[in-house]
Amino acid sequence: MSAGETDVRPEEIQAAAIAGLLEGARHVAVGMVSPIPGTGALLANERSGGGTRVSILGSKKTTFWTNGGSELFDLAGRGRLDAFFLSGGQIDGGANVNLVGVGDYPEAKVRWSGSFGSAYLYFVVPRVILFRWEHTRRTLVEKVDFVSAPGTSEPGVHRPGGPIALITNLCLFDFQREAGRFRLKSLHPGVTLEEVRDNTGFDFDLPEHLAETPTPDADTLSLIRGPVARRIADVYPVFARQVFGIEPAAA
Amino acid sequence: MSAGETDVRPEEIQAAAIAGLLEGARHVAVGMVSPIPGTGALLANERSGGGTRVSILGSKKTTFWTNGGSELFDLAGRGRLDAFFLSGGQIDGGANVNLVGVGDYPEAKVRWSGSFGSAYLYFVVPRVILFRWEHTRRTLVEKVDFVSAPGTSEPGVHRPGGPIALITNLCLFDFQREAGRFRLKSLHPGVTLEEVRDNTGFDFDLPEHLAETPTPDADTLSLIRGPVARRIADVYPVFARQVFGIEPAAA
Amino acid sequence: MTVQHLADAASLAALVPSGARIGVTKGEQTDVPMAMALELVRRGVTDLDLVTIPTCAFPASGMMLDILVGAGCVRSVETSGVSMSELGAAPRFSAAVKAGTLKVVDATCPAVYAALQAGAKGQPFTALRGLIGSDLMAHRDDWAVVANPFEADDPVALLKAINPDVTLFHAPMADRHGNVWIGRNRDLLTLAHASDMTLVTVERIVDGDLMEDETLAPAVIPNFYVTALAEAPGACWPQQADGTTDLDAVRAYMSAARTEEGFRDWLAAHVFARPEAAE
Amino acid sequence: MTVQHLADAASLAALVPSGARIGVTKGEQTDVPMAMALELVRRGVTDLDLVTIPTCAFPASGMMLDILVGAGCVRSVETSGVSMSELGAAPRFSAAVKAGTLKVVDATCPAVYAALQAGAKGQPFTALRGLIGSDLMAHRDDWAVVANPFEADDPVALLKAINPDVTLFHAPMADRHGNVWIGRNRDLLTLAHASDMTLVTVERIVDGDLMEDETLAPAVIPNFYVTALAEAPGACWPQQADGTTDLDAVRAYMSAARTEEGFRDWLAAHVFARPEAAE
Repeated sequence: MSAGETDVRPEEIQAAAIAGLLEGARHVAVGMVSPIPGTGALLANERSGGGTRVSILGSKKTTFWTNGGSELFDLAGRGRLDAFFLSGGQIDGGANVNLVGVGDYPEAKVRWSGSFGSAYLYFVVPRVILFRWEHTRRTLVEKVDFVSAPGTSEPGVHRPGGPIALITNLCLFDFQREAGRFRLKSLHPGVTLEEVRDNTGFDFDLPEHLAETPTPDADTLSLIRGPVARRIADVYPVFARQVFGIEPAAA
Repeated sequence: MSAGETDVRPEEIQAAAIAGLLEGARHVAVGMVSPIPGTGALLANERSGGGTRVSILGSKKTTFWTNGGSELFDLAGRGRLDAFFLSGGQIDGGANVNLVGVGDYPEAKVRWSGSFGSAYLYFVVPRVILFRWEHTRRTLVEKVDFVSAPGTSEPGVHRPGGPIALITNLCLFDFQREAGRFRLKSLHPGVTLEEVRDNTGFDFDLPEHLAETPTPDADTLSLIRGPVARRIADVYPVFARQVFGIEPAAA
Repeated sequence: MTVQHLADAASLAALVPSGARIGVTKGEQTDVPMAMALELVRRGVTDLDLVTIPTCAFPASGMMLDILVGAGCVRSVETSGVSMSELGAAPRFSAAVKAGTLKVVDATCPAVYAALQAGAKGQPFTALRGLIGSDLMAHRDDWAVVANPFEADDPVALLKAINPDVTLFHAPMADRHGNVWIGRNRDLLTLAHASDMTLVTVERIVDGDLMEDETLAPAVIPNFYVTALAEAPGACWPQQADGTTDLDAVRAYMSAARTEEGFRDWLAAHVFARPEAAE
Repeated sequence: MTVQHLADAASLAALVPSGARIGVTKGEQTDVPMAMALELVRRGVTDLDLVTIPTCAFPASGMMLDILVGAGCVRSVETSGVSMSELGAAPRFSAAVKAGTLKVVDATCPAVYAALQAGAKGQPFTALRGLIGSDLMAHRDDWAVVANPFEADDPVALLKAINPDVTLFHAPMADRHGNVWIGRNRDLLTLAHASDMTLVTVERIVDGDLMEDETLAPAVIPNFYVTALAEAPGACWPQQADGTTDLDAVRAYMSAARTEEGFRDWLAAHVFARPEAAE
């Protein structure tokens, strides 16, 4: 490990892992208030020389809709969106996602904002990347209280899409669609398997060889800290200031 | 009958009859290449002081779509189109309309252009006015060879719309929706019941009192020959020259 | 069919009856009908059924919805998301859900769009992929799963069309004929097609006929679909005509609305005490 | 996903394979892709399935369809109307139907639009009022009647979605990024969304980025949906850039095409003999 890599931030490791999951994607959309997925997607865009198109929702500069808010979903329905990110107040071991609340629906002990596009995009986007930075038994649960979007579907249900991975502040899981279960893929630097087990509310499989999530190499880091950081600062100024110490370009 | 009315043209009598059928309509659409319905609709517009809005399809000046070609059908589906005109290569005694051709479909002895919007608008537009100037046994048949749009529907089929009348170069029929039959309403000046019977391929009912289609009064004629003729000349210059002897205003 | 040109947001809001089903967009663009919403609060309108197209999860739209809910104007909200975006949760909305005083009809964005588009066409329902197996589907009696008649073993969700009684929005400009220019904000056009009444505040009224300008006409809602409008600059507050949102105003609201008392004080200061509220 | 900028209509047409399902609009606006169509004739493409959105019943569009049919390029036409409008019937189309050499899939305009809109959304089918009891319905295996699940005793027609392999059209302008401005011709946008490939000739290429002009952007098909385009002024002939159509050219065609021999002569003179046809 070179000297420059020792001060790599967790956000950079996570973004690089995300970019790895996006290889070869032609079009990636990033939901609002998702700075790390946005960083990963823009890194994929830079690495691909622009071949991977990135749409950051809510940002005029990086979206191109001219047919109203349904256009994102329409192009996804047409197979024109290869990857999307989804988070959840709760995510369970079957990759079911809950964005609605805690408690016996419709009663709610805690009410979250709502399901947004999850119950559709999860079915039609080939690579849905789940992310939830808070890796605890509160967020990664055995069974969600409300299924905003199911992780898997009955045979016969049209489902070209679905989850491929879950990334947290501790580790990266693969999702095995046939089995309907997560498999640990890599631990972020310094994280132990024990720690992951202790903080995960669901059971998961182990890989033959448990790897460490790679620390980005120098080339990748210079992309992240250079062009990617400058672009992310236009969309997420607070995040860019905190992580990269840079300000958005004057409008 | 005043002296001025003796030289009233058949097109003027027919247009005035059509305007009578449009009373109280908020929005009337006229298909392409329909100068007499267009004249009748614009007369209704003038008489209503603009209350009856007229859209002449294919004419930029009198249509207002900004959502593509489906907008006419969409607003009709929403109940926002009160009246429409429909013709047919064949029209039968049940008000079924054939716009496709003569012969055993899909084989065709004669092929017409096609059904256009008939199979939808006939169901959802409250006042559909059928017109067919050539009143012969070739055009007004007992049973059409192909039903582009049916005159009536089975109970249970959503059908707020349908035919209300049929106007030809000989007469005006009412359509009785419950009975599914035409009833002669009035004969155009100089036409006999015998003549209508001889030239009609279907059986129809007679009214208690058989009237003559009214010749427009002087006020109506001056509207037709004044503002209506000038407006129709912009859309149908050949027709306006023939009937009203006027040219379109310089563009 | 003639567009009524009214004096102000209050005159527009006066056309909205209690019990109406109201359509509003997500507020990503500068279109939040805050002035009309506050007039509904002043009038004490009740039992509104809000339909958000498809969310109210931007600071200004979330705030508007939160105020209407907090003031007791709302019976139900059909939505795919309610929040103040990065500023946090909508306080009175969350409180009402917890208290069980507000019915939430949970949806997902593309289902709202598809159902609204069916409504704009006057069709009874439409089909949408996805949804099957979600708890959203389990709780919606206006969604159903049927067999695709053109494909073996292919269940598909059908969604009943959405047709609001009234649509409320703010737009950049209109002409004196009542044509409204909406730019790339196409959802407003779909909403106007789908709704029985469309009430619009605009930043400014321009001379001429927007429909006769070939570059502007493609982004116009023709006057045919507009019930009434009023020139009311700033009626989208806390959104601002330059496209930004006064986030300090939203934060101040959120801070006040953390409690019922704070919310009442906010209403007293910002809605009932405003001089232009005097009738 | 990058738009290919090609040299001319011939290079675009070279991307269209025999057997493709081709979408074209009705030609009410200045969008008829005649130059590309004539290149398909030159190449001797066969077995095309044409879908007209929803008709080809204007002089230039009817003529284009008639030429493709007469030249033997077409296997089937799905349409709600084919004619030269007030100039009369489409001669080679009518002859082919009578001879039984062309399959016509008869439709009705709103059904084509609704099915195309479902296609543009990637949905399997959609619902439409009307149609029931027509002979159109009787002859379509991609239309079906089902029970409305939300209403008792309410049969509703379902229509399988339309997704052309290729859309061809002419447009007023594009930029160097491949964004295409279409004005009020919204059907072109729906077609591009619904189709796998979109090939466009444009009257002119302009500098700058159409998506960054707030008045033009609402009427733009973003480059994301455009496969390839070429600057080819007049490629909509006999339509003309000023919005009119050279009706004398259409009449001359119709007169020639009354007979098979006359049509062959017309092709020889206007398609195969044109210098730019030399490859």
